[in-house]
Amino acid sequence: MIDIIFHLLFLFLIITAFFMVFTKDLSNSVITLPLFGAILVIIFVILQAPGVALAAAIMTAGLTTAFFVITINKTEYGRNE
Amino acid sequence: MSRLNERFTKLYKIGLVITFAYFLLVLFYDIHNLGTDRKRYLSEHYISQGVQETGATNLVASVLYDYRAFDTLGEATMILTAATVLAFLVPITKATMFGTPFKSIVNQTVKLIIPYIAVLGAYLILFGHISPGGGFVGGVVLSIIAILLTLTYSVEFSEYIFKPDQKKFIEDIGAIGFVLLGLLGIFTGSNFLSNGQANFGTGNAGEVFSAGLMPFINLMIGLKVSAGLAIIFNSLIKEK
Amino acid sequence: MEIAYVAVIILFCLGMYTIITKKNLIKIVIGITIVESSLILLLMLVGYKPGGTAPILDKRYEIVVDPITQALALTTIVIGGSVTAVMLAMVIKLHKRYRTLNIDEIRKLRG
Amino acid sequence: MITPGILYLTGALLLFLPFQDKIKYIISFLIATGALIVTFYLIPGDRMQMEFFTLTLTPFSVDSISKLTGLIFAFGGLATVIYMIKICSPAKLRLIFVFIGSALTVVFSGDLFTLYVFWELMTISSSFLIIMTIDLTKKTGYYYFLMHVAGSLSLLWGIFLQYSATGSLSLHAIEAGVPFFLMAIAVKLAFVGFHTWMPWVYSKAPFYVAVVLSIYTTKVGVYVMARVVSGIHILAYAGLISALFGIVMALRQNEVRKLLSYSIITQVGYMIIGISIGTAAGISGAIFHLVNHILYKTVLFMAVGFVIYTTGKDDFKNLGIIRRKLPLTSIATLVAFMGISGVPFFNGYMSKTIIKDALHEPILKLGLDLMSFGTSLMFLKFIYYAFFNKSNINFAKKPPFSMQIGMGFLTVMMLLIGIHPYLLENLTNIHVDIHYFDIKHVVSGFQPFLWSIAVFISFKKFLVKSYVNLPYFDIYRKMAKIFVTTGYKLSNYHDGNLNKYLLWATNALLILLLLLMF
Amino acid sequence: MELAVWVIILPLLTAFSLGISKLYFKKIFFKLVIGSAILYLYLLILVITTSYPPKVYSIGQWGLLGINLMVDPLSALFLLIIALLFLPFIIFSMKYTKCIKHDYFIFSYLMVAGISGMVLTTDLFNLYVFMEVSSLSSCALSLYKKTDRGIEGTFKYLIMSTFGSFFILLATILTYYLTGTLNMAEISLAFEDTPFTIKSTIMAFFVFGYAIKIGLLPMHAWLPDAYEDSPIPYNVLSSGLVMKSAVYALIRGLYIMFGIDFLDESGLLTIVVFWGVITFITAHCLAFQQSNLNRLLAYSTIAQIAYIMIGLFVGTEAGLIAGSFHILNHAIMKGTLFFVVGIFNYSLAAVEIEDIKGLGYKFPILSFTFVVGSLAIVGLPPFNGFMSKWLIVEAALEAGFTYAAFFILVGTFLSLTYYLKVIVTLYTKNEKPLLIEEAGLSLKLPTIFLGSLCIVFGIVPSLPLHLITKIPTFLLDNGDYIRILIGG
Repeated sequence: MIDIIFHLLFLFLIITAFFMVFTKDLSNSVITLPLFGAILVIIFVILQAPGVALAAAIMTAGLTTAFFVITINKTEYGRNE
Repeated sequence: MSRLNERFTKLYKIGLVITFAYFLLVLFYDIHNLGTDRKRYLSEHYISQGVQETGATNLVASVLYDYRAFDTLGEATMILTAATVLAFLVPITKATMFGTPFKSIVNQTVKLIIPYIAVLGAYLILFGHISPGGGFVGGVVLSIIAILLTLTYSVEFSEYIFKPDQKKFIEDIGAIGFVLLGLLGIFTGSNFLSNGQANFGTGNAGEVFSAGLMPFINLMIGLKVSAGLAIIFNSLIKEK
Repeated sequence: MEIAYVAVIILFCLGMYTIITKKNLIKIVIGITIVESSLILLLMLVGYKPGGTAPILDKRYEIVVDPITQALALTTIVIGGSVTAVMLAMVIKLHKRYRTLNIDEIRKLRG
Repeated sequence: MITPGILYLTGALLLFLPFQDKIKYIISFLIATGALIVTFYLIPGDRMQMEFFTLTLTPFSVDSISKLTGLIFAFGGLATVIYMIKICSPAKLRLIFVFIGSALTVVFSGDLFTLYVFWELMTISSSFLIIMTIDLTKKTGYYYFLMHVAGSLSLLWGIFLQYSATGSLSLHAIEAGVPFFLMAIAVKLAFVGFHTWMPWVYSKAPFYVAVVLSIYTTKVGVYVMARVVSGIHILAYAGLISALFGIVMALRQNEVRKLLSYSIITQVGYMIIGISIGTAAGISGAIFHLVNHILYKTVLFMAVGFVIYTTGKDDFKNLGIIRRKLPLTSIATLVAFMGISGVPFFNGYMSKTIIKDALHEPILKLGLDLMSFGTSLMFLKFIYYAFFNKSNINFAKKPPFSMQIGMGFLTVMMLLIGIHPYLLENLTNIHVDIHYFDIKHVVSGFQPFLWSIAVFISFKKFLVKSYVNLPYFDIYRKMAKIFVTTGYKLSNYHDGNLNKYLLWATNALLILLLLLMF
Repeated sequence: MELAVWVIILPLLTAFSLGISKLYFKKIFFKLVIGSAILYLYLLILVITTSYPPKVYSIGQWGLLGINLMVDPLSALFLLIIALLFLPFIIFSMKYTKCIKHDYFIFSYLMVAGISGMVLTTDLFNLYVFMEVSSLSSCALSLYKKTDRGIEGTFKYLIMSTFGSFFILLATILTYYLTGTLNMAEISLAFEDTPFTIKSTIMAFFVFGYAIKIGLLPMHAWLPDAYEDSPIPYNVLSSGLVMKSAVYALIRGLYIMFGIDFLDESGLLTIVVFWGVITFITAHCLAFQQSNLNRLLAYSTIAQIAYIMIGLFVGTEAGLIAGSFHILNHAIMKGTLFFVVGIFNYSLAAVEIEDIKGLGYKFPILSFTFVVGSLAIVGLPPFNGFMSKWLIVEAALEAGFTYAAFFILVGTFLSLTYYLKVIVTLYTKNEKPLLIEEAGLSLKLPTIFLGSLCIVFGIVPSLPLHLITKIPTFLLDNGDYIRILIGG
């Protein structure tokens, strides 16, 4: 069971990554970043790394996303690539 | 013609990356086939002896703050550098974020949340050597207080509560404190950043005040990281 | 577990592709984030042992995953975060000076 | 141990000190005199050895050839220092001192490393002398510097080949890398094909710089050639070709100093022939010719210097002032002319006779006569303008007395050697078994000279007319152009596109991976 | 050996306390900067003099369980470069930096801390961490002017450098995966029975990652961009130290972990020598095209580092000595040149070659220093550059790389073409009246100090060679190094 979840998670991870890279809308790709981070966090938890999971949750999914959002807000909000 | 050229360039780039991926695949396959259960005496030693040697039940913390504390020093320096870069890059100006005023319910909620966040951060910092978390994560959580204030009220308000100079001061104090705690090792006749090997007494593993200097190091890192990230965030916001 | 390594490879190469192809500055920084995440994931996979428990030893466990890689991963996350922050600040600055995010137009330095 | 080279180099350092100009002049005079005295009392066989990082060096070793060369270098140094002491600023005097000092050190060096270092130092100091004097010479200096560094790098490569083949740096005949040594020497002594720097530099540089350069630059090349690559027969023909080329080019020149510099190429041809014979007589003939050549060529350059100093230009027309206003210079010029044409009882005759005597191949003998003939022909042009052409040029400036002393020294020396050729032999214990004033030698000495006078009188109108220079072809400029265009194309690829740079990096990664895997 | 760790702690502590001093004790800020630099110099001299025989300092007293520091002759050479450059750099920057200088010095101290950390550590991941510290603070210094070009160049620098760092990190992780340890000596022992292809791929990642930071041919493009509009004293440290520290890390990693035999077997030596030859020929061609002095010197840096790589990778004892000597010499020579250009820039805001026309007569001593520096870097005697180039060529010939040796001489000629261009412009008379801001003694003194070192090391090369000749003992045969590290 856990294996299937695990595989699905990786699938999602890769899909979100591809979406992030190839979507035309910049804000879409930035908003996908926390999703990507969240999936990563779940994977870390499954891989028995709670400390790293916490840090990744806060840093990758949280603060980095916030930085990106600020950047987009300061530069070209909503404009296409 | 230029379109064709562009196409070709793109295909070429994809080809390059796929070739590289193939290389990586072969490499990983080879390493995997080598048998992963090679003896990792270092981690075996940490797992079997770590709790006795350092007094911290959280082995990650014992690695971060004791065995490989020097890495953590570099890491702390990294955040300080980033914070200084951002503070330097953005001159002290007034600016707003988003430009959308929030409803008062949001403001009230934030007021309510802040104490909880503070407690959570303090918990994460102080119990860093016992449970997941540690100075770094706790510090980030603490910095969220300032960030929330910035987001919901304004940069001005946030910087009125936590003055930039104070934050910088706290950050530097955290960094200096970390180094001074490390130097304590030298003064007690041991080496730099020694903790488990120096005679600070590891205490009973699992208690808050155990593992020698580790809670204090956690505290310093927490202070540093919280102040540093708040500076980074506010600087980014202030950038016009 | 093998699929995880494949995922790491895909993420790493995707990030690389983003960095070398995309013209948008923010996309490039996103690419860097992806590569960094893939490396952290790799670190976790390297340290993982099937059936192991997290390295928090409140009592004795049979199999415990490698604590070193987790410590390294924490350090990597922090370093990556700070580098990303600096990069984004520079992106904002560049946009302010050049009024564009397109890397093709940010080309005052030549020769 | 005080070596003349070190003396000069110390002199250059002393000139850095903040003295008054007068004291500086006294210092420089003392140093030049001291160097001459020190050189005079050197004993062949002296050596000095030292350890320098991984190498064992012999920075100082004396034998009869180097003593003779050193002596004439020191003598020329003294004469030029006196000549230019009034007209040269201390900054240039410093560079000149470094130049002379390194030339003297090259002459007395006993190993290839020292030789290379001071050879390069000569290049550097002379180039800066050219670059720093006036604005007109910037491009000239650039060209000169590049050309000579190319030559010295070729020397360095030769030294490396020799060093890795034999494991020793001592200055003997070379075993490996001969072509590279030859190339280096060819640049230094302005062999045909490598000569492009010479007429340009000597005609553009200020006259006192040209005087100094003409004494040392080519002669050091000759000396080193005598040392390391003597006795390669084929080179004798090369020297002949070079000399004939020099004659043809010299006859076509409209500027006096260009004529003089092409004449250097011709004269160096004699020395190449002498060295390439390889016998003791040949080499000592070449060295004697070197001595004589320094004497008369310096005097000629100094005479032109007078003309430039007093009238401001070096057209042929201006040479008339020599006859009109400069009596001492007229005597010196005449003596030098006689010497360079190889007229018996003047100094050039002596060394030419030795070389001719050492030759056994008829073609070369004929060529040597042809060279003498050509030389006197081109200097007849000089003499014609100086003494027979009507002109009414007047002084713009009066020359200082010190210039005349410097020239006078050399003239006296020339006369001495001409009348008593054994002087040089006795001075250095090189004995050439030859009777200079045999009837046979004297006749063969006079022949080309008389022929040339006859030819000059009959073809005067072709010889003295001013020619339009043929289109100037320089292969080195073409190569430089290729270098610049390649660089420009490469530079255009760097158009500031980050994606492109990253793509290059990725390509490099894959190439590296492929190379390491297979 | 207690002192070794202070080499890292002192600049870190200084940087942190400078942060506080900037806020509350502005008066003592510059005193603190200078005082700490002098103390640091003293400390470095102490450490360098006791560097032989190497000893191990264990952080936290964990022995092989933790991170160890070690000062061997190669590290001592880098400490020597820091000692020679850092105090002049500080003194020069005091006067040079016209805008607010507080952050500038904080970054400088952080950068030096990062570099000394890289140089001393024996732990692979620690090396990565300190490399990131040094490169981030180096970026910060590079954008210090906050001009358009400065930010653009720094952005390129940061992206490229991070791109390289990823590969280094990847290789580090894979190394840990394979060996289960991060200590270089233990990795070296564990690598002995690792298959060839795996090892060579990991090595390729290391080489590629560091090659970006070093600036070998196709990865060099960020370097002139980063140099063009950055504060010039920073360029001194960057070309003298930051790029060299990448060379250090590469050499240390390859020679200790993989061993010379493996490098030879996998063909890396041949590849890098060839790579270096292509790099410096191209860099010379490009440098001739530049009209900006900073860019010109940047391309020259690329070329000179290619010489260093050739020296270090011919794989013989003589080569290592020659390469290390050139590292030192290049730091001094490039420092001299950049300082002089910095003074010109300070006095009349000159950046283009045209701007410095006629300065040879206005600044006689400085121009002379510039001439000395450029002749030294071209490799003409009797300056120090010639000595190290002689050694490099000799080593290359000895090891059988005849073509490399020959092309080094060709490169010498090519480099003369553009340096001479600058010198000739310097000594061309200029009628235009110049607005000159007088350069003080604090600007001139460091310049002349480094310039005189060019001559001193050229005439007495045995002075630094005394230290440098010991370097190959711990690199060529990594056994000694490993024994000391594991045993100590």
